[in-house]
Amino acid sequence: MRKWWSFSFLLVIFLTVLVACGQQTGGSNEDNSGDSGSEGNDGQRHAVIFKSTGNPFGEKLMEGFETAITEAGDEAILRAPDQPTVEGQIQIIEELISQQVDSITIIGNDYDGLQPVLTKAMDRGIKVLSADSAVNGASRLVHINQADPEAIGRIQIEAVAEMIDHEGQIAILSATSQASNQNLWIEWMQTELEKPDYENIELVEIAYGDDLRDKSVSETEALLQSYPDLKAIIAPTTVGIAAASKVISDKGLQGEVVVTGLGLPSEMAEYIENGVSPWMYLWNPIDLGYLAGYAAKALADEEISGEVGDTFEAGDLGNFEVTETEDGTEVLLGDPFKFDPDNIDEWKDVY
Amino acid sequence: MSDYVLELKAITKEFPGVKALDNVHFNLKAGEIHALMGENGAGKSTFIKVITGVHLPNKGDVYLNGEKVVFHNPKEATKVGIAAIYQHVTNYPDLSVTENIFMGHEKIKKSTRKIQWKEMHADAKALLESLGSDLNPKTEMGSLSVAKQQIVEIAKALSANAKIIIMDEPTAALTHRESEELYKITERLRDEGVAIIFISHRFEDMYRLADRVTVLRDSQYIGTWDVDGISNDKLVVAMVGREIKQLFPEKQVLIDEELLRVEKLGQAGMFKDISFTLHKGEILGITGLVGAGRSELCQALFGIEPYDEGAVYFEGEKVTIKTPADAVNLGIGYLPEDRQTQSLILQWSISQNITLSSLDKISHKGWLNNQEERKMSKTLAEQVGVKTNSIFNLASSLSGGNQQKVAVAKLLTKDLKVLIFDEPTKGVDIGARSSIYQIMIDLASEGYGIIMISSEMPEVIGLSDRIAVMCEGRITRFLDKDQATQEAILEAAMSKQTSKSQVV
Amino acid sequence: MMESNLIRYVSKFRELGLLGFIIILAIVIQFLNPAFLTLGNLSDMLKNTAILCILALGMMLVLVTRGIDLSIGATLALSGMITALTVSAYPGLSPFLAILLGIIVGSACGVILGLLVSKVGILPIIASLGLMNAFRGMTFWVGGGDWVSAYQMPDSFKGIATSNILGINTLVFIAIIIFLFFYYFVNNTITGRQIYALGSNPDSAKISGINANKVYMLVYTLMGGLSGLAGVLWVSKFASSQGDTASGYELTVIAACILGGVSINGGVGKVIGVLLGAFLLGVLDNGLPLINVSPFWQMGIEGVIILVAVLFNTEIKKKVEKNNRLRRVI
Amino acid sequence: MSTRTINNVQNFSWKRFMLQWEWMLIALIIIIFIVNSSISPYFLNFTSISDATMTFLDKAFIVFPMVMIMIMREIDISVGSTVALASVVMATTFNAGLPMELAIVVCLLVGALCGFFNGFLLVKYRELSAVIVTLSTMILYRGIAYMILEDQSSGGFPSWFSYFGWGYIGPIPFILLLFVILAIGFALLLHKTVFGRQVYAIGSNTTASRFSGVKVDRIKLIVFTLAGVMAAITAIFLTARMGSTRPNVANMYELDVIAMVALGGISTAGGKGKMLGAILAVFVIGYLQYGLGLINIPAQMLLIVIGVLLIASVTVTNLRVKGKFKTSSKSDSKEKVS
Repeated sequence: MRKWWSFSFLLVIFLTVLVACGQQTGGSNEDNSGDSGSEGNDGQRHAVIFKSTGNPFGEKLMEGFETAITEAGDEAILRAPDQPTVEGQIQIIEELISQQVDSITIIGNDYDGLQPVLTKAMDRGIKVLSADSAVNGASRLVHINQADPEAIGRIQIEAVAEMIDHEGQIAILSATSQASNQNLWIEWMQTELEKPDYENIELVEIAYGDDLRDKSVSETEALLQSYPDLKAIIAPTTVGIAAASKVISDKGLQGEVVVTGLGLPSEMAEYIENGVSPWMYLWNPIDLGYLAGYAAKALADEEISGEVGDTFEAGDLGNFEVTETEDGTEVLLGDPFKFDPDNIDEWKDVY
Repeated sequence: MSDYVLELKAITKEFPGVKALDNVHFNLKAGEIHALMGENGAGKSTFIKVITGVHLPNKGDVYLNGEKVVFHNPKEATKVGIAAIYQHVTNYPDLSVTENIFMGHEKIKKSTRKIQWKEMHADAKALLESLGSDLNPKTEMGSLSVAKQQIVEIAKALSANAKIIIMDEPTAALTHRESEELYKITERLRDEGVAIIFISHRFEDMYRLADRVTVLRDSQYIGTWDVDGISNDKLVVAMVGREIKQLFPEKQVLIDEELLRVEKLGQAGMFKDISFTLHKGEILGITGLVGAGRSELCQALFGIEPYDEGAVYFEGEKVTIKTPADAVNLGIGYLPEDRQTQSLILQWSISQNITLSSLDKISHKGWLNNQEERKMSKTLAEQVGVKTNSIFNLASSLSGGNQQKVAVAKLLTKDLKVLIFDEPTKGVDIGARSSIYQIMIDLASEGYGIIMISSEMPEVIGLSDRIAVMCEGRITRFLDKDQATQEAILEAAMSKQTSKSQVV
Repeated sequence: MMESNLIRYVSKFRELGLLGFIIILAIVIQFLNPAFLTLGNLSDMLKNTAILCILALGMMLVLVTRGIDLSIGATLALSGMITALTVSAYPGLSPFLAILLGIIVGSACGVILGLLVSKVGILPIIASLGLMNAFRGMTFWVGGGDWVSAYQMPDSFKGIATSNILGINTLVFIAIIIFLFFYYFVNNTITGRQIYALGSNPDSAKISGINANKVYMLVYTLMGGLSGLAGVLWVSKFASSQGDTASGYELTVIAACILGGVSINGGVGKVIGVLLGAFLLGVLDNGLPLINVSPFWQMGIEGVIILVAVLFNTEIKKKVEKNNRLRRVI
Repeated sequence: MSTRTINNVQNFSWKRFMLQWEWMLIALIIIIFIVNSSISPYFLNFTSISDATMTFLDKAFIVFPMVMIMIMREIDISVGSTVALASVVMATTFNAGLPMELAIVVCLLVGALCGFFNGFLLVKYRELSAVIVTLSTMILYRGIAYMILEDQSSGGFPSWFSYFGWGYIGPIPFILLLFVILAIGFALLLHKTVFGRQVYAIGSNTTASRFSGVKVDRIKLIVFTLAGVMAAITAIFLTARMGSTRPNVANMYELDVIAMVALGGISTAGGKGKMLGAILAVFVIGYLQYGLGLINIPAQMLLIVIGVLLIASVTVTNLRVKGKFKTSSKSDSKEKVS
C-alpha cells in the first residue's frame, strides 16, 4: 500500500517536472527572457539584481532596465534571490561572474556585505554599478541615485508640515534600516525639523515595522495608542506607509491623522483617494531602471568610467552627469515624484 | 445451539519462519472460568490475538455459539461481545477513565452525534462501583496504579457488553491484596454468566478460580482437564513437557569468596531494604511475582536507574554505580529481560551485536579493527553455539533462542565477574533453553557469580544455589537449594507480611 | 504531601497558571503605559490575535497526533495569493465565495501533506519542510512576482476584516466560531476523541479499530483548510498580498501551541490552553512596543518564555510521575 | 561447547555493492553536469566549477554533524540561528577591540556553547523531543543575535580574514580544501571508530545501547556540541564572504542542511545512512542550484525544485527501508527505561 502510494507520488513528481521543463523551454516567461538568448553573439549581456523576488517596485525597476538594454540591442538578465539576503545576492553574483556578463547592476541588501564579491566581479572585468539601494564606494563604479537623500528627507517634512498646519505631534514609521536609505532620510528629516518654521512640530517617536505587514500594523497601532494627539505619520517605506494607511482607514481616523512618505502608487491609490494620505512621494522605478540600464551600457562600452564629470545619454530621459558624493560617485535621477488624487489614477496601474 | 459459547478448532497460525500456533483446540462454556496455561512463548498471546481478531489464523475455524465466524479486525470481535484485557495494559494514558472505558463504543446522541459525557461519566461510575471501586471516572488513566488500570479495563469490557472476557496475565503486576480483589470481581462476572478465559502461569490463580484448564506448549495443544481432575505434577509435566530435573545439568557446588554484597538497597517506589551477598561460582536465583521489584533491583545494580539508598560492595570495596558503563567497568554484566528492545540491535549483524559492549577490545585508540572484530565474534558465537552459518547474518534472522545466545555472547566479551540474567529463557524454545542453562552452569564453574531473575519456578529451583524470593519490593525469604519447593517459593512470594528478621 | 498536592494542582490547572501569567504581564504593561488596557487597544489586540488563534487550533490537532506542520505559512500565502488574484479579476465575487476558495486551496495543500505523511510515510517534519519550499515557490509563481494591492481588491473583500457581525469584528467573530467548533469537536465527537486516542497510544488505537491514516488525513486537511481561511483573512486584513506573506509564521503558531501546553509527544492539548497561548503571544506583540521594548528584543524574549514554559512543563510532569510512583508501593 | 564452525569471511557481493544509494547520487551528479554544460556554455570550465563550490560549501560544514544527529534519530533545527549568533558575537567582540584571532576563537566557543546547550537539555530531559528543544533555542539564539546587533550590520574585519571566504590554495578554493579534509575526517570518525559505531547503535536502539554500556548521554552531548562548532565554522566562512554580518544571516540554513542530509540517504528513522551519501548530496544540490542559476531561472522555481527534490528523495529512501518505518511514534523515538 505504502509502496504503491510512494511510486505513484514519485510518478506525479516526475510528470510535473517534465511539464515544468516543457514550459520552461517554451520560454514565454518574461522574467527569464535572459536565458533564451544566444542570438546576438557579439551583443553584450547586462544583469540586474534586485533585493528579492515578488516585489512590484523591483519588477518595475527591472522592466525599465530591460527596456533600456533592449533599446541598445543587448541582452538583459533579471535576477533576484527569494529572500532579501546578502547570501542570496552573493550566490547570484557568482553565477553571473561565471556567465561573464558585461555589467552587473545591484540593488544591495547590505551596504558593505557585498564588497568582496563585487570586487571579485570588477577584477574579472565586469562593470559594477548600484541603483536605488547603494553599496559602498569601493564595491561599485557608480551609483544610480533615485533622488537626493537630502531632498527626500526635507520634502517629507515640508509635506507633513503643510498637511498639519505646522503644528502637532508626528511620528516616523520606518522599515529596518538595513539598506541604510531610511536612516539617511530620517537624519535629513531631523535636520529639516530644526528649522524655526517647524518649532511647533514634535517628532515623538521613530518606530520600526521591519517591512513586515503585521509588525508595521502593530507598531502603528502602538503609536496611536501611546500618542492620542498624534497628527501625522511619516513612513518612508512602501510596506510601512500602506500598513499605516490601512490602520488609519480602518479606525476611521481620516482627517485626524494623516500619513505621508514614500509609497507605491498601486498600494497607496486606495488611501490617496480616501484622503488618509493627501499625497505622497516616490520616484519612478521604471525610469530608475531605465537610467541604470543606460549607465550600465555606457560603462560596458567604456564610454564612461564612473569618474566625476562623465556624461552620457540615457535614451528618452536625456543627458546625465556623474557627480561626487561622500562615498564614491553617483548619477541623480531627479526629484521625487509627487502622487496626489489628481494623478494617482493614471499611475496606479503602472506600478 | 452448541454447548459452547466459543469453540476453536485446529487453529494454525504461521508467521514468516515461525509456527506460532499448531493445530490448537479450545472451547469455552458460558459462565465458566477457563484457565489457559503454558510457559512463556507457548503461544498463549498469539492464541488470544486470534480470538480477538488481531491475527487471522492460517488454518482452522472459530465458532461462536455454534456458528462459524471470521474476525478480520478487533472491532468485529468486540461487536459480538469478545473483550480482551491484555498483559501489557493497552490504554490511553492521557485520556480520562471514562474515555478509556468507552473507547470505540462511545454513547452519542443519535440526532447530533454529540458525545454524552454526563451519561458516560455516570455509567462509568456505576460500572466501577459494581466492581467495588470508588474511582473518579474523570481521572487521567496514566496517573492510576496498574491494579486500578486493570479494573478500568474490566469495566471497559463490561461496558462493551462482553459475553466473553479474556484476561491475559491480569495478576502479574498485582499485589496479593489486589489479586484477591480481582478474584472476587472475576467470580462475580462468572456468576453473572460471562465466560472468562484466564491466562496465567500462576498455579495459585488457576486453583483459586478456574473450572477447567487448557495447556499449550511449544505452540501446540496439549490437553484440557477439569481443574479438580488433574494433579499439580501432571500439570507441570504438561506445561514443561518432561520431568523438570532432566532439563538442568548437574552443577558442582563450588562456592568461593564473596564477590558482591548489597546492603539495605532501596529505590523510591520500587524496592526497599535489599541485602544479600553473591559468591564466586554461585547462582543466586531471584524470584517473585512480576512487579515485585526484581528487575528494578537488578537494573539499579547495573546503573540504569540508580538506587536512592543503601550500599553496594564489590569484592569488599564500597562502590557507586550510576551508569551501565560504571557497572561494566567494575565487572558487572546484565542480560536484559527483553532482548529485542533492550539487548540486541536486530537490524545489525551478529558480529556487530556481539562486539557492541566491548568495542574498546577490538579497537586501538578508538579505531576499529575489523579483523579483530571478526575473530572475536566468531570465537564467541561458536562458544555459545549460535546456530547460523555466518557472523554477518542479521540478528533479526535468528530464532528467539539463538538471539538470546548472541545476547549472552555479548556479556562474555568483557572481563566480567558478576552476570545478571533477567528472565534468560523468556520466549526461548526448549532446545535452546537447555543450552542456555548449560552455558550458565559452565560460567558459574568458571568462577562467575551469577544472579538469575526468573518467574519460572522449575528453572529457579533447578539452577539456583540459593533463592531470594521478593514480594512487593522486599526480599521475603532466602531458600537454600535443598529447601526450595514450588510451595515454599509461592508462599514467600505472596506473603504480604514481611518478616524483616529473615533478611540475612 | 503538601508540596505534591500543590504540584498536582498546578498540573491540573495549567491553564489557570497561564491566565495568571497573562494577567500579571498585562498589569505590568498597564503600569508602564496606561494606554494598554483601553477598549481600543484591546480590540486591536483581539483582531491581531484572531488569525494566530485560528492557526494554533489547527496546529494543536496536528501536534496531538505527534505530527508537525511547517508548511502553514506558505499555505497561507498561497491561498491568500490565489484568492486575491481571483477577487481582483472578478471584483463581483461574493466574499463568502472568496473565503470558500481560500479554504479549498488550503485544504488541497493539506491533503497533499496528509497523503505524504499517512500514505507515503514521510516524517511530518521533513514532508512539511519540503512542501513549505514548494508552496512558497508556487506563491511567487502564481503571483508572477507582483503584489495584489488594496485598490485591486473590491471593498466587499477588504470588508471581511473590517466589518462587524453582531457588533463583533468579523475576524474575531470567525475566530470565536472556530474556537467553539473546535471545543465541540475535540470534546464531543467521536472523531475528535479518536485524534487524542491516536496521539496518546498509536498501538492501542490500532486495536481499538481507529483508522490512523484517516485521522492523519483529517488533521492535515483541517490544518490546511484553516491556513487557507487564515490566508484570506490575512490578505483582507492587510489589503495586500505578496509572495512572502507570513514567512516564518509557522514558528509563532507552534510556539503558541507549546505555550498553551500542547505536548509534541502527542495526546495532550486543550483548546483553552492553546487559546491562552496565542493570547500570551498577542499580549507580547501588542504590549512590548507600547512599553518601548526594542522590537529587536522581542524575539529573544519570546524565545526565553517558550523555553522556560517547555522546561517548566516537563519538570512538573516529572514530579507528578514521581509522586504517582511513590503513592504506589510500600 | 559446540563444534559447529561459523563463517567469518564476508563474500563480496556485486549486487549489494551496486544497490547503494551513493551510486544514485553519483549518477545524479553526472546527469547534472551533463545537463548543466549542455544548457549553459559557462558551466564546464575550471573557474566556474570552483567558484560554484565556494558558493554552496559554507553551510555544508553543518552537514557532517547533522548526519550523526539524524543517524541518532534526533534533529537540530537551531543550527541556522547558531550560525547567526556566532557570527554576530564574533563581529561584536572584534569591534569591541578584541584581536581578530581571538574573536574567531570566541566565535567557535559560542557555537560550541549553543550546541552544548541543546545537547544538555536533551540529555537532562530525555522525554523532550529534539524538535521542541531546538525549535525553542532556534528562536532564542537568533533572538540574542538581534539583541546584540539590533538591525545594524557589523564588519570592518582585517583584510586577511576575507581569505576564509575567498582564498585559493593554488587553483583550489581554501574552503573546498578544508571541506574535503573535514569530510574525510568525519567519514572516518563515523565509519571507522568506536565512536561512530556507537552513534549508529544509539540510532538503531537507544535502550539496547545504554544497556550495552554505551555512554549515550555523553555521545549525544559531543555530537550536538560538534554541530555547534561546525555552525561556528560556517559562521566564519559566511562572515568572511560578506565582510560584515547581521543578525538575519544564515536564515533557514537548517532547512538546506536537513535537505542535504535527507537526500544523502540518511533515513529519518535513524540508524541508517552514510557520510559519503550526504557529502555527495551537498554537491548534487549545490551544482543543481548553480546550474539553474547559470540559466537564470527565477528564484521561486528554485524553491519548488529543492522542496520537491527533498520529498522525492525521502520517499525513495523510505522505499528502501521498506515498511520498517513508522510515522513518529513515542516508543520509536523515545526510549523507555524502566
